[in-house]
Amino acid sequence: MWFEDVLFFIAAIGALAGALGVVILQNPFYSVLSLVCHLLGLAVLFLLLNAEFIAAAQVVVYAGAVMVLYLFVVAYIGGADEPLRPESGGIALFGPVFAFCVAVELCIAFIASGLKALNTDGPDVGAGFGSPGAIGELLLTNFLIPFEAASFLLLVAAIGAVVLARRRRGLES
Amino acid sequence: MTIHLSIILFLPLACAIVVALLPPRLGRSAVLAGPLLVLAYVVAMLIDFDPGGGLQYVTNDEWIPELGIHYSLGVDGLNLFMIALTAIAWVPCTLVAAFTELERPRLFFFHLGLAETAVLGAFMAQDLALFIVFFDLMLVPFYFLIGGWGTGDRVRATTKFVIYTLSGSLLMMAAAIALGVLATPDGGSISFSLADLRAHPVALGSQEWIVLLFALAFFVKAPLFPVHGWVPETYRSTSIPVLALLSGVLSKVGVYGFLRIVLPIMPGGAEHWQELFIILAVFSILYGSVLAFSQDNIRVVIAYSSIAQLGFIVLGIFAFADNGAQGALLQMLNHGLVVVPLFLIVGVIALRARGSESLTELGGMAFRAPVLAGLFLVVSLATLAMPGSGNFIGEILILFGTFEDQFVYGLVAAVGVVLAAVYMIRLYQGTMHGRVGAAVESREIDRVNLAAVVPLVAVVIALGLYPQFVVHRTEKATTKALEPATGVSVIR
Amino acid sequence: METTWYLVLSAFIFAIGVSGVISRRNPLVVLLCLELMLNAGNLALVAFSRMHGGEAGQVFALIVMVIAACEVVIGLGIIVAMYRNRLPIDIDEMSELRG
Amino acid sequence: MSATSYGWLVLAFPLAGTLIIAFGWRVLPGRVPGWIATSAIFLAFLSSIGALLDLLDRSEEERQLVDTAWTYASTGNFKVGLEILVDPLSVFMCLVVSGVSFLIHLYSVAYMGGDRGYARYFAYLNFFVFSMLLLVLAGNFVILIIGWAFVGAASYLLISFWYRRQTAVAAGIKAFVINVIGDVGLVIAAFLILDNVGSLDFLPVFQTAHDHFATNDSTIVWACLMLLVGAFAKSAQLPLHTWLPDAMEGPTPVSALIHAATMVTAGVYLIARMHPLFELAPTAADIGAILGCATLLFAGTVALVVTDLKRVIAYSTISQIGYMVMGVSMAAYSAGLFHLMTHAFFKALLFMGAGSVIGAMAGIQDMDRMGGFRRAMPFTFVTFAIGALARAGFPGTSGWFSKDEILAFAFNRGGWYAVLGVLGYVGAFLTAFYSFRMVFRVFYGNAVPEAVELESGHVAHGEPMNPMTGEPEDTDVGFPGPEHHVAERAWPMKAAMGPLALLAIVGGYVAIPGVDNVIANFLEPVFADSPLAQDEPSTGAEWLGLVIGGAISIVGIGLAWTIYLRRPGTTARLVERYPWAHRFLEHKWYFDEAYGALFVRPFATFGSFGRRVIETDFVQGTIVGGATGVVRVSTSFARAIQTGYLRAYALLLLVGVAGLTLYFLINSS
Repeated sequence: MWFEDVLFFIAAIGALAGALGVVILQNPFYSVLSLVCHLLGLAVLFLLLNAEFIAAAQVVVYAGAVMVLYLFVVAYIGGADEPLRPESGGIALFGPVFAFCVAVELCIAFIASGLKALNTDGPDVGAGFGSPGAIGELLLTNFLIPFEAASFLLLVAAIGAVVLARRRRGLES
Repeated sequence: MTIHLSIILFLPLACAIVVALLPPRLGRSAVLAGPLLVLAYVVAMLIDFDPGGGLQYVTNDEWIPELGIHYSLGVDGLNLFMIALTAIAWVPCTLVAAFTELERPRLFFFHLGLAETAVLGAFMAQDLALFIVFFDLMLVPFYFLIGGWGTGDRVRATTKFVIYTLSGSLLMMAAAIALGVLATPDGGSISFSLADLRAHPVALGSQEWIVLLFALAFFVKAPLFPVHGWVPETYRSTSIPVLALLSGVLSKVGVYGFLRIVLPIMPGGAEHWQELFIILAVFSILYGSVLAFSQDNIRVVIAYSSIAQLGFIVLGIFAFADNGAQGALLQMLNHGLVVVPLFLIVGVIALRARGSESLTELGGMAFRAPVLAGLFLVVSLATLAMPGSGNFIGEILILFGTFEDQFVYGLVAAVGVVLAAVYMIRLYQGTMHGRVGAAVESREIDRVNLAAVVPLVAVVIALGLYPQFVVHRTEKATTKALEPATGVSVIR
Repeated sequence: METTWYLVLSAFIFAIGVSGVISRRNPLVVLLCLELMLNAGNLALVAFSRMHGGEAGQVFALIVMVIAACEVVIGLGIIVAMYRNRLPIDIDEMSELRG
Repeated sequence: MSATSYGWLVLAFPLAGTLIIAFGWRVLPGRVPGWIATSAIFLAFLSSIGALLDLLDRSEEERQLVDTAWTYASTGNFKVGLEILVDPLSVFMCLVVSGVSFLIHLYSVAYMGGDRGYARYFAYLNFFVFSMLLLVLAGNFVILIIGWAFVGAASYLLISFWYRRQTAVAAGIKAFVINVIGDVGLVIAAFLILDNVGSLDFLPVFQTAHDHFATNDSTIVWACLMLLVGAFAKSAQLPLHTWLPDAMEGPTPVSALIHAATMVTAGVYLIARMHPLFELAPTAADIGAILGCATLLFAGTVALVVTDLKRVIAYSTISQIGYMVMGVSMAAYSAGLFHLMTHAFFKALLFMGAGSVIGAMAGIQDMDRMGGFRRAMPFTFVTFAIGALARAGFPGTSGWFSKDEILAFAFNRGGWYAVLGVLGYVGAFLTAFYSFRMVFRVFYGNAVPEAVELESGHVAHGEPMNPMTGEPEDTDVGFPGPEHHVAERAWPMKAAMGPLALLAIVGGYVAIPGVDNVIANFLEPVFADSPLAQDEPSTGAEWLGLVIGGAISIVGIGLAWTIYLRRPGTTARLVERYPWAHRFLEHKWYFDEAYGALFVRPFATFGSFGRRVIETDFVQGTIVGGATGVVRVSTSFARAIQTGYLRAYALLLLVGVAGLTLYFLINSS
């Protein structure tokens, strides 16, 4: 299965590079594009994990719709470059350090701990695993209430966004 | 006739919710309905009550079975008259408030109704956890009533009030949980029911610190020296009807807790701290009295006088003598019954003196307001425990109980009786007699306040004529509550 | 591939997202970094789902995506509102919650 | 009807009068309240006579009747009923109280006629009589204390009746507080008795006291001393006497009724009532006798220099009650009560006369401003002189018989009691002297303008002003204004003074040694259990005492005549010669000043110390400060964390996550 291994490493490097790009690039426009790259990498990883539906949703909803929204906003407000004023030290320095600590800790937990189950590929799964049909059945049976709640959440978010971003009379005079 | 305590308990709240939902004008005239209904029901209970019986009208349902918490209510001689006091006191205070111009009146009366339910609940509860729930619930409406409708520096006053009472009751809650856990027999299930707690006393060492925490909460509520720091400011900036309830009824919940919880359940712990509490009580009597006659603001005078009076009550309880506890119980009722009209009269006086409550600016009101002066006189004399009032029987029983084993403390407390005469007569003369004060526009008491004060004064006089009505109904329960504690002191 | 690989990758992406949230001041980029952290979580979920051979983890991931979308919408809405009100687009400027 | 029914009626009539006037003050016109009150007391007097007749019908052993209306309070060993005891002693007191009260009510109807607080006055006055009767009829300690405190309250109300006067208000609070001290004394005594005897009812206590106490047992001595505190507070004996002179701030009839004739003698009644206890505690009784004797001398000396007409009579009252207290403490019960009765007659009469003079002087009470009223007010002069003679113990008057009976008892007891008797005669000399000092200064000498005006048929009017401070009065409250009366004009006043003058003379004839002894015989059943009381002086000794007493009285009157009429100006020379003595007496032996320094000042200091130091530093500073300090420090820490920077919050979160993870890592390995 060397093909899958190679694909994993390529996709993983792509995702990592995309993520780093998001954080490091100064121009928000490039950050967004970098994120798209990262998302595509992730989609490949999802496919490798037999999650076809999630991979598709990732590409269509995330990399497609959501990122377009980002781009619109960046274009609207003009992606002004940071920094507007010099960094105040402390936090900006400690942030990455602590983040690295967390990553190391997690790695130690995953690799060096006795969690033996992690060292497997998992059981063989049938063809239907992760297909839209299987996910859909789960959503309408076991996870009906979270599903409905999620739909309401989306509705509320949509209305909220409209309310937040609409023009207010009097405020802009 | 069957009396359902749950109905009495939740009637005020239900009525308050209904009133809050009615349109303002309609709601305003309906606010009295709740307290009046409760009063009528409580009077029926008073008539129906069997003086010889134990706990009556018991309601006992499981509430949170995993934690052994019951929804358990009951009435015996200990709380019968406390419930009556609550029911009686709420009517005139609501009446006076209903005819006062208030902002957000519906919210005010909702809080007032909630407060009545909470106080009644604390008095009726036969489960420690339920008691604590209601004890803390009382704080909520009073927090809003003081902070929302007070005068002057009410934010500071409310903050102090809340910090004091909350820290007291949180400590008490911790102590109560510890008590419940420690009292659980091996292999048995936990229960906060007072009867169960009484059946399984905890070890003496634990009792000692648990009693101390309980006492702290109760002393703050009472209030007693030295945890009375919240009193002067809160009394100064609370509106009159709320203040009357705060001082008349709320202060009794704490001392009631001693008789209901501390003495029967933790007699050993109570006995351990007896000396200290008696000293605190006696010092409170002297200190409150002396400060009461060196104050200028009439509310603060009454505030310190309350400290002295509550000192008497605590003294009676911790004398560990039947007479003392009996007197303390009687005095709890009496003090409530005189303080409520006292504060209502203070409100009337302030109204007639352009809001001034300073003794130096008051005086000479009796001439144009003889009825007010007469009512004030009766109430003042009752407050200073004039023989012939119910307060006198309460105080003489307290003193007799104290003399039995603690003669010297009793003598010191007797000095407090004399000092009470000094500050009450000073208060009466300072407002009613002497030269007409600078701020006084002397007018007679108005009809609303008259209707509020006269029935209370009538009850005070009736108690003076026939205190046996109370004594007879409470005797059995007090003896029973005191039994464990006196037993301990006999053994020692 | 063993599940461990996916998890380690997920941890790194998460850490990168965290460092971005902490060190960047442009709210747009902060939102992007939040997306990174959510995606790291998603990756772990899906990996575990594969490891256990059940699809429940995938459903969780789907719900997380929904939540991410909601968050993005609201966040962008706020940013647009800030822009409209001529407020500086800098999260350090919004410190009214200081105690 | 039995005697107890009459007893309840005695209480019911004044109470009904009080209630009718108190609730009907708005509708009762003119003098109607006065007449209602007077008739209520008259009915009470008739009921007392009914009780007397009923008692006389019974055999001597059955003359102690108890009746309970209802259980007042009963718990444990504390069992108290609303209970009256009708026996010769209480009926005797009822007769004196209601009789004298009736006459003083009658006097007041006219005297207070012009006062704006007319109805209030009579409501208070009726309430007082009710309380006093409750006190004397009480059947147990608690009811006694209730009556005891009620008379104190009524006295307070009447002292500060003219409540716009600062001096009246101050006098009121003083009287009330000292009375409460007395109440507390009684409460403590009641406890000591309940604790040892197990009952609070009089009869069981008296009958079984000797089973529970040995003679001079310390408990019973303390109980009796506490009773004495009560008695002395009420009867204005040393050292609790300071309120009585100040109580003269009340209207004059009040002084006559409460502060001379009835209430202040309650202490004497108390000691007589409690005689079985006092005989078990001779030490306490002796202390009572000595203090009584000291009081009579002290008050007699002060009365020599006071110039305020009413206060002279007040000090004389203190002095006379000293005689009574001394008497009943020495077991001369019937003699003491006899003097109580005659004193009520002549002292009420003197106050009425003084009221008449003060009315004629338009409110001025200073004797220095008076003089020559003899011709202007002949009726007042005659009655006042009779009262003064009786008080001085002039042979043939009632005071002569009663006072000397007490002193004869003292000599009969012998030992150091004889010293008390001698001092009693010294006091009698002082009494005779200052009595006629008053008569000569007020009624003799050159007529002052007011007297001249009155002779021409016109009553003097002046601006009402406070006789103590000279401030103008606030007439809103009352004070007999232009309408005021003097005794010569209003028939009710004359009708009250006439009978009293008669009684002041003939009142003594009920107990002429060797001839009759009505009072002692009637009271016999009450004191039958007392061995000391049976040891009466012989008739011959009593007559010897009467002769000595009469002589001393005549000498005293003669001295007064010499000093004030034959050689006016003697007193001024004496004052010049011994200024320190005069100053000492004028300041009333500095009692007020001493109490101010000993009690009032320390409490006031402690009060302001408490307010300034304890409240602010300890309660607010240490306790509140400590509690809020903890809260403040912790909140300021919490506030420091709340920077408002989103990234700082995120960093904190991250630190937490890293820490937690580390914790689990370490724990799991």
